[in-house]
Amino acid sequence: MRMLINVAETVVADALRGMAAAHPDLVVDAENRVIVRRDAPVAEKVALVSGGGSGHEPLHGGFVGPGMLDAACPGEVFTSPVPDQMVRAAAAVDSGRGVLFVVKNYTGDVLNFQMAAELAEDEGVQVASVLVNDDVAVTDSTFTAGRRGTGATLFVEKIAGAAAEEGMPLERVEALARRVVESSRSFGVALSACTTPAKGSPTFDLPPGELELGVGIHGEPGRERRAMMTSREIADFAVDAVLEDLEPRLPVLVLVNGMGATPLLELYGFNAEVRRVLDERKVPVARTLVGNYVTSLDMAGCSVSLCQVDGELLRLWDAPVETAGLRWGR
Amino acid sequence: MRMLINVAETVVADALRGMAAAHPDLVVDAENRVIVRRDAPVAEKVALVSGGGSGHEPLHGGFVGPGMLDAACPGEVFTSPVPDQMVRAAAAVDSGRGVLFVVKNYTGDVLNFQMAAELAEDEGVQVASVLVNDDVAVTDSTFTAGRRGTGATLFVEKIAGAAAEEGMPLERVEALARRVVESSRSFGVALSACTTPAKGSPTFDLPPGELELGVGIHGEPGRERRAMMTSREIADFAVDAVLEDLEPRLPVLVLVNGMGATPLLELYGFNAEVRRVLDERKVPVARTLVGNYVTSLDMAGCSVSLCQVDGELLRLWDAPVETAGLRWGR
Amino acid sequence: MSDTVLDAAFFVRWMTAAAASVEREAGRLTELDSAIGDADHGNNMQRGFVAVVKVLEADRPEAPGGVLVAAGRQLISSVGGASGPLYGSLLRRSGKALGEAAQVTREELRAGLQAGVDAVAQLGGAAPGDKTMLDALVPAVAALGTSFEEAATAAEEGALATVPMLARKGRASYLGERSIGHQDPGATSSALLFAALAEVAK
Amino acid sequence: MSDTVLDAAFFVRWMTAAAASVEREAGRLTELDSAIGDADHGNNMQRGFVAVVKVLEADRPEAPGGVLVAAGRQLISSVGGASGPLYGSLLRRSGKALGEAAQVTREELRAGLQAGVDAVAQLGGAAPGDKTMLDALVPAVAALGTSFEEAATAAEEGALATVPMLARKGRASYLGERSIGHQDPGATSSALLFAALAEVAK
Ligand SMILES: Nc1ncnc2c1ncn2[C@@H]1O[C@H](COP(=O)(O)OP(=O)(O)O)[C@@H](O)[C@H]1O
Ligand SMILES: Nc1ncnc2c1ncn2[C@@H]1O[C@H](COP(=O)(O)OP(=O)(O)O)[C@@H](O)[C@H]1O
Ligand SMILES: [Mg+2]
Ligand SMILES: [Mg+2]
Ligand SMILES: [Mg+2]
Ligand SMILES: [Mg+2]
Repeated sequence: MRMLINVAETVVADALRGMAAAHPDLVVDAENRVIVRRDAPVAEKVALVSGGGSGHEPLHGGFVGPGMLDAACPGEVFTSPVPDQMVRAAAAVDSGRGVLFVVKNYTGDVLNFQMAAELAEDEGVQVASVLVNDDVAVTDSTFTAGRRGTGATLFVEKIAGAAAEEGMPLERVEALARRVVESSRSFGVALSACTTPAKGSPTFDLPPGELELGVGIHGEPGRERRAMMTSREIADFAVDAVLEDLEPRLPVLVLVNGMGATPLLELYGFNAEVRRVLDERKVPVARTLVGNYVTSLDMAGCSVSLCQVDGELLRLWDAPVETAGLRWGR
Repeated sequence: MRMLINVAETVVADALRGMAAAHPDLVVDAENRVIVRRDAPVAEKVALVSGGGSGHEPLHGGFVGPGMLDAACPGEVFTSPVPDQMVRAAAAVDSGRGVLFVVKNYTGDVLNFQMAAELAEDEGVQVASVLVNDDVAVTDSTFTAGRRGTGATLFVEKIAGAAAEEGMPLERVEALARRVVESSRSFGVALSACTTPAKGSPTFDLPPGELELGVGIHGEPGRERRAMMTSREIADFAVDAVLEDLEPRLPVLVLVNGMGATPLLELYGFNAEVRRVLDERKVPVARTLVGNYVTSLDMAGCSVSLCQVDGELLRLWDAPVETAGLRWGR
Repeated sequence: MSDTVLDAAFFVRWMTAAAASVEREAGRLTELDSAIGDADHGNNMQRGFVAVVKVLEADRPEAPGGVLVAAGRQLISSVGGASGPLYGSLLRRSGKALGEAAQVTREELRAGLQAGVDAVAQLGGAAPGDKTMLDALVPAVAALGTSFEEAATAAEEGALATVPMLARKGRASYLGERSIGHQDPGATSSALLFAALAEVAK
Repeated sequence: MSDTVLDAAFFVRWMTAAAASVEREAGRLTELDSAIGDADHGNNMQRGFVAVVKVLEADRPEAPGGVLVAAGRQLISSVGGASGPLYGSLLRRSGKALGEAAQVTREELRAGLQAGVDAVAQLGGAAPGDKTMLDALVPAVAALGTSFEEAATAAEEGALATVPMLARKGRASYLGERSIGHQDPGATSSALLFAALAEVAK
């Protein structure tokens, strides 16, 4: 086990103590597993709460702060948090104008956030929820669990966060978040499996010289295994998979996201290929973000997310954000 | 080879194209391998130039921008850049108030920057150089190559960058940079070797269940191999190694730096242990930064850097910075 | 046996036996989840049932229904993932259906569990054949009309029957065709629950 | 042999033979650098000598000194790392020492190379015994007083002699005691240069 940990059982608790030590502008409740921005509840502001299994850092805890989330609820590694966390978070951040839950589409996240929404409303908090389901590797159908929520979660949390910061009411923040979801698609590739602390060995066996196409962010294998491809070939495959589903008529935000163990040097090289394909397909690029944002522990690989944006979405994307994982503007 | 690349030969050139596509506020000369902030030369400002082998991203290219570097010169992977690059960079950013070269202490970087300094001065640019040598794993002696330059490079570039932005003259910026060097020490640990594109296999053989203590950032083995240690034990070892050399009398900046493939979740957990040791040793912490900043491709592992700061250094640390890899302030 | 009446102590023994079995089999459950999921099902179940045993030791509910409601609530509050709300609702709804009665018959338990299984189906939107815990739960509850032993056997067979299925719900569905040939972890843990039930009923 | 005069064409052949040899042995050089350095020495030398051959083909300098100066400049501008400035200075300073002469003797070459080696020692601060290229260069240049063959042998022996040394300069020094038992990559590439020289002198 090549892990920088004490024991598997305390990985999440240890990380929360470390976050608390690093970020005085966050209130980290390590016992109840809730991360809240220190100035919450922010008066007259709709609050954003998200959460999910740990192992995807900086998502979600690294996106708590002005211009993005008001609170995050980290579960065990790759395991949705429990409803108690979201209820506690909602109560801590609600200013009276309501709370938006940003939920990645996984059965576990959906069910736990759903229970939490019912419980929070019982306690008098107005709750709306938006489901992120951007992964085109998974067929969307009512007979299945539907597309997974992956990289586009960052688009949703950033843009809805900016909308809330501007003082928009819950229905508008929710509608905007939904618009971002509809405008976003992603595709992921793994060059190695990841190792969860609990299992202590790779979640699947991927021999060097092969890669998995269409992976999610929980160490699950992809839709298809192939012989290793070049950066150029992967970009062609991934971008075309996204474009087939999205067919953008507007400029796009591009997220070239690392899964955790792929060097930034390689991610930038991959971005060059992504831009080349987009140029060839005549899709204008409004903004690009390259880095490890929605990770899968120590998995090697990457994902590409696109979000087509009109003037309003772009303005909200560019709006100031001040979190551990994403910062810009003034 | 689990790499997201085309061919080994074009890795750096591809990454530079990808940086150019992602960061319109940088001028990236992929052919001559120089990354310059778009508004350079900034009138009446001392300019900062750094560089070194590639594979340490975001260092140095990701630290080009207001409040930090004016230009960076990326070499081949783990290979110092050539003097031509630094000469070109210096000419591009010099406003007439001189250029400070920030050089990590490696024979290659030292010699190439030294040659560049001579050539640039021939062309009428005033050049000063500061050598970063923070790695306590290496004994400092005039009979050896001396301590390596690692994580503290970030402290130097940030603080000297802020000083330059404030309009300080070259001698003061240089003196401050030197003060940061003297106030900083680091220690690194590898849980796995890294794989360079050119070699295509791990630079050394580290069986799971063992770790290397006292590694640098070029995939070289460390001073000592041991049976795997817990996060707690590693923190004790690393922090004590640093403190033995530094003996801080002032509060410290803490950099808990990932080598590239260690999940942020684990780095935060490690930061909790680092903070615990510092508390036990009664060393007050002024600021903490946790993340992948000075990496070694896909190496798993981490380093701890401390820099003791007085009021002036802390003010310069907190000053606004606006680069791809480090951003804060307003 | 069919007329045996089951009291709260029986239900506590059931939950305790289930916890022990989950503890023993956690590695296998995670291994199964590793093949077609995210390698945490064993840990999830373990964390949940440790908490269940603890809460039942702390405040011993007096009725069978109370035991299941407390156990279900505890699972919801401590497991997370898909299995937390699903198993939690299974037990909570079953317990609610049993009401306040101090003792229940096997037939009453069957009817109670049927309500729980319906809740799982409603909550998760899955049906038998989708390669989920329902493929063990549904036949097990039906067979409970005959005997505890038959229920355990039916659950075990139901779990085995998931191997050739193509997953349509839960994480395994992301694998499409590649989910075929692996046993569903949730169906496997459901079989453990019914094996524990048969064991304590002996 | 001792009185053979060497012209610019000879020096171009030397550089071309060195390039071919570096090309052949690049894998081994990188492998050696992987053990006690950063696994790039083969690539560095390859990149440098490809550029040297290219520049010598483009503008053929007319004097031996000119060939070495051009080669050295090219190494400085295209290699980077420690070896770029060191090998670059070795050739450039040697070439400068040879001056404008259209032909040089072996003894003049020896004296020229001695100036180059002195530059390497001055620039890098190393001395023989520190486990660097100097451990091959210094004995090779001394033996060049006798013959090209002897120089090649001395360089090869000098490279082998680095195995038991503890590195005091360059990256290998970071390993401390662990640098013992490995052959220095730079000393090895220096031996290749002198082997190439003996080959073209045959
Ligand atoms: N929609 C659903 N309906 C019924 N059972 C489901 C559903 N989704 C998942 N499951 C069950 O949950 C099990 C996985 O549980 P677990 O691994 O603990 O949660 P997660 O999938 O969130 O990691 C699956 O093996 C399956 O039996
Ligand atoms: N100070 C020095 N003096 C002489 N030779 C040196 C010195 N430092 C390093 N070298 C030589 O350089 C070689 C390494 O070259 P290379 O791998 O290309 O550069 P780098 O060490 O920068 O990666 C070493 O094997 C050694 O022979
Ligand atoms: Mg899970
Ligand atoms: Mg090198
Ligand atoms: Mg699971
Ligand atoms: Mg080297």
